[in-house]
Order: sequence, then structure tokens, then C-alpha cells
Amino acid sequence: MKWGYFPGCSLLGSARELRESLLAVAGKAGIELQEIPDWNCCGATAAHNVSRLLAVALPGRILALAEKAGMKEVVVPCSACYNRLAVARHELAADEHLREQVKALVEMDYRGDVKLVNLLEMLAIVLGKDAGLKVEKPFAHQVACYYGCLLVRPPKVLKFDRPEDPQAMDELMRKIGAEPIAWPDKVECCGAGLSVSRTDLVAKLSSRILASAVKRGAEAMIVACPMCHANLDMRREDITRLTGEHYSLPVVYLTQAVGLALGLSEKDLGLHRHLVKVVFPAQPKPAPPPQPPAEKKPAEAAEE
Amino acid sequence: MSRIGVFICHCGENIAGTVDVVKAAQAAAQFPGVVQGAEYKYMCSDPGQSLIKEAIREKKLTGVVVAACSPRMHEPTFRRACAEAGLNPFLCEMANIREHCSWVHEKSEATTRKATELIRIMVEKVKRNKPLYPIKVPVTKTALVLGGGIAGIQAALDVANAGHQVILVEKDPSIGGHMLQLSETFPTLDCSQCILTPRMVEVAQHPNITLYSYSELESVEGFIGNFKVKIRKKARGVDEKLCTGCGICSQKCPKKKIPSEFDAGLGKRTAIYVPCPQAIPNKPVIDRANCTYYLKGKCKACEKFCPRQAIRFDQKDELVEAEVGAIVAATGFDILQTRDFPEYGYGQSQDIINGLQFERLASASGPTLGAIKRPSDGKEPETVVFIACAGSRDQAKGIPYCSKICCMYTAKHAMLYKHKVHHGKAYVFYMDIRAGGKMYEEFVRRAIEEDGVIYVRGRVSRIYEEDGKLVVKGADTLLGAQPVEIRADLVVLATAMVANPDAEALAQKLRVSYDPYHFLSEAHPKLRPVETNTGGIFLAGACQAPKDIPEAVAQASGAAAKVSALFSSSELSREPVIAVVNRTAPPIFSTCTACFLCEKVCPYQAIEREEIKDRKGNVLKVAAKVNQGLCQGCGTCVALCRVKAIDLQGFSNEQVYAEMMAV
Amino acid sequence: MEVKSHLSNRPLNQGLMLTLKQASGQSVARCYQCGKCSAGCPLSGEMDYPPSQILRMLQLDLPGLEEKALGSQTIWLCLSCETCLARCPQEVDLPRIMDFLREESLRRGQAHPSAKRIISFHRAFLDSVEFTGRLFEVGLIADYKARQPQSAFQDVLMAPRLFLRGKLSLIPHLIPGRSAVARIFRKVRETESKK
Amino acid sequence: MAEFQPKIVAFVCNWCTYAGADLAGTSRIKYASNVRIIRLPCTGRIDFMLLLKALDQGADGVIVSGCHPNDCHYTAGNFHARRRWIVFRSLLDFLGLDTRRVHFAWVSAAEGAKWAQLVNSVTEEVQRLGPYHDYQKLAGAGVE
Repeated sequence: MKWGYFPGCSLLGSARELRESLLAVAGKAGIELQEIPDWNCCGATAAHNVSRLLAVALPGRILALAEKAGMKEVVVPCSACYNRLAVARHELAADEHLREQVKALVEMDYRGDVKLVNLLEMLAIVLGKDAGLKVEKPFAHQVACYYGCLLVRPPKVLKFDRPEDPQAMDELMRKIGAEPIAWPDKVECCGAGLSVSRTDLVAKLSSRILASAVKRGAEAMIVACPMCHANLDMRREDITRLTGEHYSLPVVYLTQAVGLALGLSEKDLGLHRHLVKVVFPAQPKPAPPPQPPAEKKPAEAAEE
Repeated sequence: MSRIGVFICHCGENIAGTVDVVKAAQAAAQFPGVVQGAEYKYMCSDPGQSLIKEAIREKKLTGVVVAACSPRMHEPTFRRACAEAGLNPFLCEMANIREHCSWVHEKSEATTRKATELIRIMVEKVKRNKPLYPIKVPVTKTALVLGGGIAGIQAALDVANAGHQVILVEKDPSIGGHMLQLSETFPTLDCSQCILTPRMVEVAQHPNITLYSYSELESVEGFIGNFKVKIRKKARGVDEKLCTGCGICSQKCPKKKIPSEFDAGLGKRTAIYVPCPQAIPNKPVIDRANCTYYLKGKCKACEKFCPRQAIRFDQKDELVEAEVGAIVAATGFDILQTRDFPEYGYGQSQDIINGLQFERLASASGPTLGAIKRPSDGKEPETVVFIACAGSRDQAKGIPYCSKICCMYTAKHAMLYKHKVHHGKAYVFYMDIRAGGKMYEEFVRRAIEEDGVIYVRGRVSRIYEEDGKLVVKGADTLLGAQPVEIRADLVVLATAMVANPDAEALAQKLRVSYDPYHFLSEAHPKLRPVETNTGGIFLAGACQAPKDIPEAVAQASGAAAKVSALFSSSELSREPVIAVVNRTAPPIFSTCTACFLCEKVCPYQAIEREEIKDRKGNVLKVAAKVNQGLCQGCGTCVALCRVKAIDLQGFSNEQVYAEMMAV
Repeated sequence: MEVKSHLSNRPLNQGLMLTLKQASGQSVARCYQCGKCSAGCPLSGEMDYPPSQILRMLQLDLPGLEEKALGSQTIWLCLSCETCLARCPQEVDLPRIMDFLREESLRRGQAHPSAKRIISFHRAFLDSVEFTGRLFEVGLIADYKARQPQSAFQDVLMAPRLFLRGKLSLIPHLIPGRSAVARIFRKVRETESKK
Repeated sequence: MAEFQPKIVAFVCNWCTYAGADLAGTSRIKYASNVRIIRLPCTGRIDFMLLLKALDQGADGVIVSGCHPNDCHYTAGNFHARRRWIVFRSLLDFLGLDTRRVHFAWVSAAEGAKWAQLVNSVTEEVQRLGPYHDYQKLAGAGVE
């Protein structure tokens, strides 16, 4: 299987472990990810704040490039990019005038027939029956599936899963032997957009989310979005400074959890790149049947 | 040479505001065949009508065009006026220059021009109108009432007490409807069952009322005064004549854990059951979807223990046919369920309930015998949050309308809770308090001032569970939209009132129109609130729009009055808008070629075959003939007739083509 | 649309409401002030005016209130998390309105002083994209700190650890088409200055 | 208004679309004033010769509208109309008549807004298509 692929800027830097784990899992599933040639930044959190036109034009160029490269569907691992691309695609479809404007800006034709695939949708296929992959090391932990804002909102545009209390990630987790907890903060915002400029607020929001997950017995938080990961993984000092609480809850990318279950090495999945060590309580809670209990705790191999 | 009079109504400012009526009148006066073009402030008023009458007498008018509102509104008025002046009422037509012109266009030349053209069109039509005479049809003096809720009960009793026969059809095992589920009723707080059950008994015992419970309307044919209906009596599994309602069967039934519809899922019932002790009729039904015998092929405990051998497992649905002259639809409403609210947890928490469920909690006959206990653990809630407008006035949920009763019953719920749990706290989240009604506003104030219910103005954004509490995240817009967080033990959603799931199907059976929300439509929003566009079919209660009990009862009595009026004479006269087959002089007799395409397409089987014979009785020709009683005047046959031998009175080819040419 | 001429042209409210309607098709009149957005907003506690109040300021269409909205911190604290839109009973696209207000307040130079940091971050972000075609994180942070000396030492402790984990790429990715991207920026600026 | 103002004739049934147009009125929904409504008991009554005549008479566009399927006041009139419409449409096409000038629609008694929107869109479209003389020419030439 060959798919178009839009990494997005953060996967080249702060979220490179997402790239690594994604490619590793894709490789395992025999999916070839073909990068959109000459792709640019989607403008993510910044563009729409200062110029709507820009916020549509930048994703517009990416989509146009994908079309030019003859791609039918494009995998967009970063939720932020996925959201921007999907919204732009929606607005371009709805507004003829805007479409003409953007065509002129990107100096390319645009039809709008590229299908966008987010991380969850892709992994659903990877773990689907047809893929024929089997879970080698069940990820037997209680996990808090954290979707964030960008995968489910705005519902009318994304039409992905249910807007409150989504289930897609929970199902994936069950598939790999994990036990997703029921918790109310799945789609609460972590403060992504203000990550650098208002660290204080980000710490506040992120701490709420961590607290809620820990309180309900989560051993790991599973995320699909680099922004969420950055806030939840890198902002612990700020959180401690703000709340006095110290949280050791590891924040793991969906692809990493799946990768581990598929038997990939922690190195290939870039688990060592997190600031918060990926370790789990000594006695992992038994996964719900039928999955067998985990025989090996992935953390043991964690380096450094 | 025709002498047409044109009368243009200002309708105050409604028409004159955008249409230059004087100009239009002058223009109309110039149309060929028009001998008078008049305009007046209110044509429908008495002086307005006399203006027309005088003109008819003095100017010897052969036709009248009234340019005013929609004919659906005032055509009868003006036709009556003409008749009073000695002009055949069917020589009067209306040009709709209000709804179709002045109200929908800006004041402009073009609008006046349009009005003038609409008038010309009607002038051309009326020139070709022929005097027609109403058709008399017999009336079957039996009424069919659909729905045994308070509206249906009221309508049935009123018609029956007027001395006419009534057939009352209820889809559930017992009559009583939602009102029977209520605890107490606002604003008087009198017990709902105490005021309703006597009425139910009256229905059961009334000599003029035939009750079909656990039955549904299968089909309707015919027309006003002469409907033929089929009613499906669903198989009860019990011989009603033998059964005494002793209740042993339910006691013995092993299936005891089925959520009770009557208790809105909070209580349990058996597979063979009566919805509640006050049920009318007090005869059980077997719920085949849950009965062990139907599922596994054995059990029959009820049959074993029934002292009267009244159980009938092999009973089949029964189709009853009846002839009725009028139908009253009183099929009531439904409400949204808590699962319809993503932001409030998709109904996953047992302690988030809807209004009807709270009624059952508060009702002395309910699962908790009137004690307020939360469903999850049976504890008495210390803090209860009531949320008004749950789904109502919510464009995003497709319900932009106000459900009308929630403000009042929420105040009532909060009040009842405070009466039962004195130390408890009751919060009500609301957007507006709509308490229009006798003693309603006073009632709400009482809840706030005397019973200490706390009202918070704002919508709740989210509810989630934490440490066995329900965290309710709202805002108080009166505090500058500051976030407000309440940790509650029980949350009651005043969920929106919606049409029944099968409302659309019913409307199609009855051939009445319905609104986008599937509430059945009245004939006129103000002046004909209980009639539908289909003659002989009337509306009562919440099947038409959200209503509280007094309103439903009032409308039911209104509908009953309409039925009684219809039944007051043994004949009724129908508009002669029907098809006719033309006649010509011998030897042709009629241009009809006897292809009988008309016969095939007629939805009323109104086309008959007529043999035209000579004196000796030899058949000279067979031609189509229209049965005046059956024809409803849809005109489908006219459009299909290849030789144009059949035509529609009032909308004849000549008339319609003339209209079209005048455009 | 040609037929406009003989359709209704009821006088619309003037001022910001009108521009908003033209720019985004959003009518503030739709909001009936139920406060659900403010109730669900993760940051309404931090804002100088909760979201629904910002809308209210536009609804009244009175002198002074628009400026108050444009000069508020709220519009810059909005995270565009879209929770409000997802739950709004009237389907008012508040995030879109916030975008509009931010754009507008920048154009009119009325942005709240405390929003400087946020704005300079957005600017730094976009400049990075304009020059390299992609976001160069290290460059972004450096640039941002240059613009915001007071926050120069924020996060510096984190850098080495990120570097150790290979999360900091020190050379920007210059894409072949960066001139094309730059052109997009330029042309957008032109179109918007025409407004 | 310098622009071309088309003449639209609408054949509507009395129970659904006529009532719908009334509702548009009572709700004061403004729409293009180019339309002239001809009221019939049912779309089943519509003799499609009427449409040809209307165009012949100088109408630039025609609307035929009645009750939604299954909602017919006379149970089946609208179905007959729809069936004939399908045949008629291809005839129009064959006659070389631009079928975009003839619109068939369902508008219920509750759809005042839909009616207004229908009239506007048809008016717009016909405006784009321009005045309709060809058919009259044909008619003049005795081809009808």
C-alpha cells in the first residue's frame, strides 16, 4: 500500500519521535509513505490569528502539491496540521471566490479531491484484519486516551468520531491489549497555541488534564498530537512550579504504544526522546481478557 | 359581454404599504370586461362587503374579483357576500396580492405591476367562471378519536356527551397518556392521577364510546362525513371478555426485570403486564418481545395460573373496519432522551434523568413511592441541578422552537424536591423564564421566594462524573458570564418536546400537512387552529404543537365542538369543485372515447362507466361518468384525458388557459 | 448575485458587525447570550471578558464597545480550541469571530499591550515560515526571544535536554519552493492592505 | 433596474406549495417579484400543454411545484405529475428547449423559506439564460 504523507514541521524537530515511530509502524505494516514534494508549513496555530487568507493559502499549497503529485489520500500524523488542512479543504470547497483567490496565490490548480487521513484512521487500518498484523507484546496498561481539540473539532467539518467522549483511540488501545480509562478530559484543551508565549496558562491547563488522568489510575497518557505532547511532556517543571504537584505520568504517542505492541524496539520508536521517562508501575494491571497479560515491561529497556 | 367588478383591499397598511392600490384600481378598471375598479381600506369589513354587494346590484356584475389576502383566508367570506347580493358565489374569485405580493416584495413599481397582473389573471379567469351549486353528501355521525391521552379523552367525552358515537383508539395498553405519568400539575400542584383517572373511568363506562386500547390506525379512505377506517387491534394475548384483571398472571410471570415504559425506565415490569394500577382497561397484555414463551417456546406460567383461562398465546392482530364522519387526531408528543446530549455525557450517567423520569420519582405511585432517590445508588440527593431548554431553542440539535412547558414543570420539579428534601439545594439553569398563563408567573416566583430554589441564568456547557458527584459546568450571565461549577447528586434535563416518531406516517395516512418538526399543521394559525386542511379531520393537543394540559384540553373541546357542528345535520354541502364529463348533441353524446385512463388514475374510484342507450335500449356509446359523491376534484383525470372530454369545475381548461394567457 | 437588486435589502447594523458579516458571514445577532461558550471555555477564567461578553459588545453596536472588544485580552487568549462552537446551540462560529477580531485589532493597532508576547510569537512563527518555507523551531524561539527580551531566559534550561534527545535541529530546512511560499505571504499582505 | 427581468410562471398545488407561498408571506420572507402563481387543486391537474403554452406566451421560465412524495392531499396526484414530468422533460429537450427554464420542485405547506429560495434561484438562473424568444419564433413559424 502506498500513501501520500505530510509530516509537518514539528515532526522534523520537537516531535521527531512521532515521525520515527510512525515510519517504523508503517514499515511493519508494509505501508509506503510518500512525502509530498516541496511541502511547506501549514501555518498551524499562528496564521489564522493574523490572516484568514494566509491560514487557507498555506494549507492550500500543500493540498495542491499533493494533487499535482497524483496522491489520492494523504496521511497527516500531526493533529494540528490535520485540522488546518481539513478546515482549509472545507472552506475551499464551500467558497468559490476564496478558491479562485487561493489558486492565484499558490499559482497552481486546485480541485480538492485529496482525502485526508489522520493518525487514528491510519492506525485503524494498520491494526485492521486485512493488514494481518498480530499483537506480539500486549500493551497491558491502564491508559488515558487524550484526543485534544484538533481531532474532533469542529465536528461539522471533521465529522470524525463523536465530538464529546470520542472512542476511536480507546478502541485502538483495546486492540493492543491496553485498558483505556473512562475520564472526562479526553477533548479538553491543553493550551497548545500559547505553548511558548503564555507558559503559565499552558501549565495550568495541562496540569488539570494530567491530574484527572492520574486520579483515575492511568499509567500512561496516549496522545496523537505533537502540540499536546510538547505541553504535557515538556512543561512538568512549570506545572510543579504552579501547582506544587509532581506528575511522573509518561506521555506516549499512539504510534509508540502500537509500535511496542507490534514488537518494535523502543529505540526505533524514539521512546528515549521524551523528557518524562517512560516507565510503568512495577505491577502492571492485568489487561482485560481475552488479551494475555504483558510478560515484559517495555520500560526496562529504556536507555539513559 | 361580462361585467366584472374588481375590489382591491388595502388591508390597512399590509397591502397599501407596498402596493399603489389606487394605481392598481385604475389599471384594473381599464381591463376589458371590467366595469368597476374600487379600492377600500378593509374589504373584509362590513362596509367593505356592502361595497361589493351594492356594486353587484347596481352594476349588474356577472363576476367579482377581490384582490386582497390569500383565498385560503377569506374566499368563503367574499363568496358569502356575493351570494347575499344574489350573485352565484362561484362567480367570485380572489387575487392574492398580500401573501404573494405585498408581504414578500419591497415597495416598488415592480410590486404594483405584479399586483395588477395578478388581478388581470383573475379577471380573465372569472370571466369564464360558471355558476356552480354545492353538492350534498350524507354524514356518518360517528367520530374517530386517535389517542387516549388527556386531549383524546376530553374530545371523546365532549363528542359523546353531545349524543354522538365515538371510537377512541389508543396505541398503548391503557389510556391516560403522559398525564397519567405526572406526579403533580402546575400551578395548582393537584395530583395528576386524581384529576385524570375519573375521566378515564368515564370513558370506559360511556355508552357512546367504543374504546380500542392497544390498537392503531391502519388506514383511512373517503372524505369528510364519509371516512372508511381500518383499526389494527394488536394481539393482547389475553381474552378481554374473560379476563377480570385480577393480576395473578403478572405476579406469576418469571420475567420481572423489564424496564417499565410507564415508569420511564426507572421501574421494572413483567412480560405480561398492566402499565399501572389505574389502567383503563385494567386488562394485561403480553409483551411478545420479552415473553419467555415467545422467545424460548416454553413457560406459559401465566396461562397455568390464570383462574379464568383467559390467556391466548395464539391470538392474532385483528383488523376492525368502521365508518366515521370525522376524525380527531390527539396523538400527543414525545420527548428527547438524555442520550441525545453529547455534552451531558450521552446519557451514560444514571443520575442524569429527564423530566418525565423525575415525574415518576416524585409520584406517589412511582418506583420510589414519591421519595426522591437517585437511580444509581438510591441515595437522597443533597444537591439537584435542573436544566431548562435541554434541546429546546437549540438550532444545533434541530429544535429551534420553545417547548413551552419546561419553564413551568422545572419550577414545579424544583419546588417538589424542596418540599420533600428540606435541607437540599435546588439549582435551575435557565435562559428565560416563560411563565405566561393564569397563576404561572406567581408559581415561579413562589418557587424562588418561598421554596428557595436558586435560579442561574445561563446554559450548562458540560456535565461529567467525579468522585460520585456530577460536576455541572455552567455560566451565570448575570454575573458577567462568569463560569459557575456545581457538584450535584442528581441532574434533571427538561428535555425538548418533540413529535412522535410515527407522526409523519400518521399525517400521510390522514392526508394532512405537517411542519418541519413533524407536528401536524392546523388550517390557519390564528383563525382555524383545530381544523386541518383536510375537511373533517381535526387536531387536539400536543400533536399540533407543544402544549400544557389546559391548552390541550381547551383545543380538544374546540375540536369536539367542530365535530358536533359537522354532525348537527344529516347532510353536508361540499364545494362543487369536481370533474365532469362533457356532453354534446347526438349522435356523439360525448367526446369521451371510453379509453378509461381516468378510471385508472382516479384515487377515489369516482369514475363510472355509463352506457348511453337509445329509446329501444340499444347501447349507442359507453362514456365515463363521474360519481359526484366520490370525486374530490384533484383533476388528475383532466390532465390525462387525451380528448379533453373530462374537465374540472372551478379549474376548467378554459379558465386555467385564460389565466395563463393573461400572465 | 444579480437578483440582490430586487431582493430585500434591509438596513444592516453599521460598523464592526457589518464588516464581520461580510468577512465571515457570521451574524452576532444569532447569539442569544446563553453563556454556554463562556461556561465551556477553558480560559474564560483568565480572560478580561468571557467570550459571550465580547459578542455582547458587538451586538449592542454602540460607540466605545467595539474598541473595548478589539482591545481586550480575551481575543488573544482564545486558544481556538473550538469547544464553544462545538456546543453552541445557535451554531455561532465564535472561533472564526475571534480570528476576525484579532485581524481587525492588529490592523487598527488596538491590540491589548499584554498580548504583545502572543503576537510576537505568531509573527516570529510566520516570519520563519516566510523565509524558509517551513517552521524552523530553534530559529523561531531565538527570534521570539529577541522580540521578547524579558522572556529571554524562559525555557533555556530545557534546551540542552531537548538537544540531547535530538529534538532540536540546528539547521533550518530550506525548501526549494520557499520563494513561492514567500510570494504567498507578499500577495496576501497586498490583498489585505487593499481592504 | 436595467438588468433583464424574466417572467416566471408557477403552477402550484393548492394544498402544499400555494400554502407554502402563503407562509412565505405571513413570515415576510422577501423574494424576487418575477413570479406569477397559478393555483390548481393538485399538481396532478397540470396538463403539460400548459407549460408549452406558457413559454409560447412569453414566459421565460416555468416552475411546477406541489406536495412532497407521499404528502399529496389526494394521495397520488403528485406521483402522476412526476411521472409525466419525466417524459415531458425529454420531450422539451427534443424540442430543443433549454430544460433549465422549467423547474419541478416539492414545496410543502411548511416550507415558506424554501419557496422563496426556489423562486430566487430560478429567477437567477433564467436571468443568466436571458430572455426566451426562440420558442415564440418557433410558435410563430407554426411549429408547436
